[in-house]
Amino acid sequence: MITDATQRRALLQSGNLASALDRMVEIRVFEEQVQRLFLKGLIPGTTHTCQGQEAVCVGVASVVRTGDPVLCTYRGHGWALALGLPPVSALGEIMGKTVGCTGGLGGSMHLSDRSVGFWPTIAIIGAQLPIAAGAAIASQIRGDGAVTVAVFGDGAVNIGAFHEALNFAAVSSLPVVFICENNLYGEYSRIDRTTAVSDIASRAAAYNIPGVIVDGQVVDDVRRVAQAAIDRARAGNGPTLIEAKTYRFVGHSRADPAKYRRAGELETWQARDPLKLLAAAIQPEAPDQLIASLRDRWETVMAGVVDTVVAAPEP
Amino acid sequence: MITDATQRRALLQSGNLASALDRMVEIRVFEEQVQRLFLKGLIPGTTHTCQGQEAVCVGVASVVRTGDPVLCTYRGHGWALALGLPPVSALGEIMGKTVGCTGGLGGSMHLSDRSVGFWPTIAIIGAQLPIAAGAAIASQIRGDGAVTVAVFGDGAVNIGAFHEALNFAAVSSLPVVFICENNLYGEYSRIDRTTAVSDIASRAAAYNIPGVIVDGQVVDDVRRVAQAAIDRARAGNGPTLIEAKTYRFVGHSRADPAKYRRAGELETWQARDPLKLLAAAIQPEAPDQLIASLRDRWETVMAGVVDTVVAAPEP
Amino acid sequence: MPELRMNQAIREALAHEMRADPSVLILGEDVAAADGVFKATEGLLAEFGPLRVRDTPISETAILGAAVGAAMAGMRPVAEIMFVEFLGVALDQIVTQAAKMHYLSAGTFSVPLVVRASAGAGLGFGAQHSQTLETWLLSTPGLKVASPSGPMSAYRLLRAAIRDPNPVVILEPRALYGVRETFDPDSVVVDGLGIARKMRGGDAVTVVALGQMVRLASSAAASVADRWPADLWDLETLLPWDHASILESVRRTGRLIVVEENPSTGGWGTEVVSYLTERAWSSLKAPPVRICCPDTPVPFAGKLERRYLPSETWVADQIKALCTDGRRLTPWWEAYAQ
Amino acid sequence: MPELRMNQAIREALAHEMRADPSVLILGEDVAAADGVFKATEGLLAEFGPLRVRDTPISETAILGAAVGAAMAGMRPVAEIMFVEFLGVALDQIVTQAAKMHYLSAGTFSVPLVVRASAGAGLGFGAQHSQTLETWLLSTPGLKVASPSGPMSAYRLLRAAIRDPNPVVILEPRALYGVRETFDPDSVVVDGLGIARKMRGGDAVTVVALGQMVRLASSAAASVADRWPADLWDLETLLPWDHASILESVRRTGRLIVVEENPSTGGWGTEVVSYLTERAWSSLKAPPVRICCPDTPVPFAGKLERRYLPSETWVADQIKALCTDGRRLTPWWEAYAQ
Ligand SMILES: Cc1ncc(C[n+]2csc(CCOP(=O)(O)OP(=O)(O)O)c2C)c(N)n1
Ligand SMILES: Cc1ncc(C[n+]2csc(CCOP(=O)(O)OP(=O)(O)O)c2C)c(N)n1
Ligand SMILES: [Mg+2]
Ligand SMILES: [Mg+2]
Repeated sequence: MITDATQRRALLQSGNLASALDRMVEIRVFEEQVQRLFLKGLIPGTTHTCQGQEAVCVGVASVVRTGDPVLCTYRGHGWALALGLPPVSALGEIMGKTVGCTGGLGGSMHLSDRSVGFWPTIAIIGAQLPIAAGAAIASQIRGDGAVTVAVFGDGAVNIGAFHEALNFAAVSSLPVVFICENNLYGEYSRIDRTTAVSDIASRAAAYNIPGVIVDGQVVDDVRRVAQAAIDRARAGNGPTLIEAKTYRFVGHSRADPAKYRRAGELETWQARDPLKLLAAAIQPEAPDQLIASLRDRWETVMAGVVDTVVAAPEP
Repeated sequence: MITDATQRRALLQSGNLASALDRMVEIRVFEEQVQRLFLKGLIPGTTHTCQGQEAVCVGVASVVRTGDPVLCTYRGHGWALALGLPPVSALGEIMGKTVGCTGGLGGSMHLSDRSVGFWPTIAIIGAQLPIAAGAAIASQIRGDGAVTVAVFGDGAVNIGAFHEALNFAAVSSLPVVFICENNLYGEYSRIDRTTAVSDIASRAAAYNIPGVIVDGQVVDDVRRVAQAAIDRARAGNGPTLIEAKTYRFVGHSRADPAKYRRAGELETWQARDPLKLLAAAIQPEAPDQLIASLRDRWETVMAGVVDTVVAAPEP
Repeated sequence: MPELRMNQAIREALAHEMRADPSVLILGEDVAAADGVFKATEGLLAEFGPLRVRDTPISETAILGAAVGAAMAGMRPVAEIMFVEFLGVALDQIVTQAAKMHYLSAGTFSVPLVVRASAGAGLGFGAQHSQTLETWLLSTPGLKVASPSGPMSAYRLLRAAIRDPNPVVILEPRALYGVRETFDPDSVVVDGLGIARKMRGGDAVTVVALGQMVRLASSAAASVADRWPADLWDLETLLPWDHASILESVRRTGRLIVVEENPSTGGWGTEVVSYLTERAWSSLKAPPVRICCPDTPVPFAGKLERRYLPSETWVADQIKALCTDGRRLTPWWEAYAQ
Repeated sequence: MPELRMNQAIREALAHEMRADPSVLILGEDVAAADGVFKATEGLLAEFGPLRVRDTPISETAILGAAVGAAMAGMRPVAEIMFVEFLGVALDQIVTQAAKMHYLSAGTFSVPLVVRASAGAGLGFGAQHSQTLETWLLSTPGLKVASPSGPMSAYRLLRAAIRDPNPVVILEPRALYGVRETFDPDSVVVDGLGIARKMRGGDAVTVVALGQMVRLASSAAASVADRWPADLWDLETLLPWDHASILESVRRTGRLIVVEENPSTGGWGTEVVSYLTERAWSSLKAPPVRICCPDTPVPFAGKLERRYLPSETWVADQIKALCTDGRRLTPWWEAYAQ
């Protein structure tokens, strides 16, 4: 198994769909482990897992140049793995161990690995958006060709930082791409109760930048849209707002049973499980078997990862 | 001369165009006095005057119900007089005297008079917008039929508070009207250098509320548009964003010579001086004479006001 | 008498004031349909309806600004800010707007709002969700700030805060939401803010604590009470704090220990220490001592986080050291730095 | 040697560092085309171009957030916040982001940004534009905070701040922008932050001041120097302040007066007083005394604003009272309240 972060990243960047599926299954299995460990009391604090949203991080990570800054939120485990972090590094941090990517100082909400451009994930809603604009200013001044990616949830589009960052990036033509993972809920509130528009991408008009909606369950669509936005930014044409429509199959955090879902909503989205859709594209005759075999492998790997992390010293 | 604030307000509410012109001339003369006094060193701190923008405050004040909350900015002298404050009360405050509306505690940037619904003007850009939403929540709960008006500049539309307040008011269907005095500049920066859109009203779409552009130099247009928005809000249909296109004939504050203006811009706008336009509507044959005669009267009144305030004790 | 968790006590206080006064309303993220992230507003939507119990977008500036506006219009809003850190995006509305409006309007407006925010470490929430941050608020004329030490304290403070004509921020130690206490809400005397609570009497040393440090200080004081009985105070209200009671105590004991959950530099205890030193100088027999946290962000890993917080042993040892030979103990990190 | 106003000295420091280091950039409202509202960035756009000298929208969160991001990416941004109050809408970016990123990333990122903000009263700008607000920042591990007392001080601090690997906030007393001083910028020794400056030597009492209080304290100390020579310190850096120098001074003089421009409750002087009292206890001959402002918003009217600020006479009288009979003078507002 490859454990070097840059090499893991390169696997995805090959553009190979099988690698993408492999990483998505890895993330799914990882997050399931995290939830189990949390319920067992082995993870302190809180966790925010991303089952159901895997195509977004995997799709984007496969087109971002290694080292270009990516800024995400507390719901960042999938991003960590997609960007290359080895599972021990991510789980180690989530469990507060010395083997974690910051040795247990940060925890689940603050993963990072500078070597692959994974900036510290931020737990204050929206705060990473202006920071991403600043990273893009650095690139603009240096002319280093880097494009910064800022990731946030649908709930973040009502906070001032979102507005200020998008306007500022737009008037300054900054090389930054804003990617909203619209999973329909901010904590326990559905988007329609908090947000005056249902398509986040429509807010791009307020900043005179392109707003693109993409099916967040289809990794190749995400890839294509992200690539276009990155190219546009790199060419000096400024930011794009991408809205990836997706869904989290689990609660917001910790042990949230997600009772606030609309009836049937979960089932509808599970029918569009990104793992299934991709497996069906790769192996239309037996997608479930493909997933099952990858799952098996990752279950085994993850069991080892858990052992390693549990055995690792506390800081 | 009427000096009671409520009666002064009622004069405008009559809908009589002559009263509107009279008040606009009063404001013009008042602001010119303020600038003279500032240059003479008789006003401490700073001042932000509004010559050229008089039709907006006078138009709006004439349709807001007395007592309904109006929240404005540091550029608030015109609003104070339009809403009914007697000149001594406004100038007294600007000069830091006991005869001022808050006895010299607040100063030019913090005028207020609760009796006519003129809430303390606020000197932090955008802060009055969520506060206005809160006033509207009070009305919504009490069912008192009040409609709150929040006034701000074009520069304020890039601050987080603007975004949060508009979204919040929209999803809560609050009885509030947002009025942007777009005078093309925020301090010394022209709107195109700071704001990704040129029509502020277009941002209303991001909140799924009506956005209306009005000619801020024509008092009757302002009145009509404001009345429609107030009616809509009072009927429970939520907020409106009004953009009044206007221009300040003077610098941003204090002794700013406004060298940053585009060539010819001032002259173009002076040709659309709101006083002239209204005088021409009232007395097409001799608008300048009409203004001159009103001016004469107000010059005399203001000289008296200055004497009173200069003679008044400091706190 | 019911046994209530702190979050339930808060809910009872809210329900009580909402029943008594139709101008009280609640707003915040997930406070209505979801009963609050910390379940401190459970069932209130059902009882008081969506106009008075309002879910909001993730927009702290709008939440606090709306509270300011509603309060100025005569309502008594109670805004929930889930974690006190989130005030960082909206502090303006509390410090520069709410706290100044009464003054700026020459008294014609008042701003009777309450902000409830969870605060403090101990739950493994990491550096951006574990601070107390009292000092963002402390030096603000026109504002009141309080922090409960348990269910009854939370109940009393919140009811007093809602009735107070000034803006009040209540910092609720979130590690205490699940702590239980048996008391009868109806017989709690709501005597207003600004009153320190004597938790234990003694003449050897005055110990002042706040929030979740009160329990720790209590156990520590109890453990050495037979030899060095402490006059132990729960400050409860930090702004304005109870000058008279603590001054009297320090004049009597001649010794002062402040137990704080905040970084050593600039923590709220500096206010208490310097106020009392200036005024009780001639009574002091030993240097006033602050027990607080090291000057680092709050660490995530459990062991580190526990080390970060003051310990009961440290408080007990410091009581002993101060009473026996007037000695300030060196905090572990100062020793470490040497 | 040139005579420079404080805003010119700031401009010189910026120009110097921008010439020396291509990673230095400036951003803020009207800092470029308009040369800065306080003319502290005059001509820099012309010399360094629009990529490195950037006008921004009125978006303090974006300004500070962008500074954080640029700094983490290896630049050295200097953000201008016109009035320190505006930090109230964006404090998160300084305290919860910038100050924590080095720690949260286990040292892999640092955040070498500088925030310049004008601060303080004296110009009739009213309650929302006249505060100093050091205490919003003071209790923040990972952050540095400084405040100059004049042109040379501003020059030195700013150059040191730009070179510092940590986030630094410089609070510039705006009443001093027009004050002149003759000095040679090129021969100023830029010796880093955290160093208090001795303004006058003496053994009778230690006087500590900051920002525009330094001038006032200096005149006061001079006026009584023949009888009660003060050891007068300009703290310059407030976080981390120069423990060693002031501790040595207080151990020597046995008396301490802190002169502050901030409300009495919770002002930055409480940190200085309590730190020193804890550690210099046995050397103290009299109670430490804080001279500060009353607990009200800053009034607008000239007379009231002057009354609000500490006066030279008060400082001089307090030096005398402390040195002769160890007495703390009652501030006028306490007398008034009685
Ligand atoms: C400024 C701020 N306000 C509130 C919170 C609390 N909070 C944490 S996650 C969250 C929901 C965010 O929803 P969304 O942006 O949709 O992201 P998702 O969790 O769905 O990925 C909230 C309100 C926060 N962390 N920061
Ligand atoms: C949060 C904040 N940032 C910056 C300022 C400084 N400031 C005062 S007025 C002003 C310009 C505002 O422009 P605009 O909103 O267009 O209003 P106008 O002055 O043109 O009426 C600025 C930047 C402020 N008061 N508050
Ligand atoms: Mg979401
Ligand atoms: Mg403008």
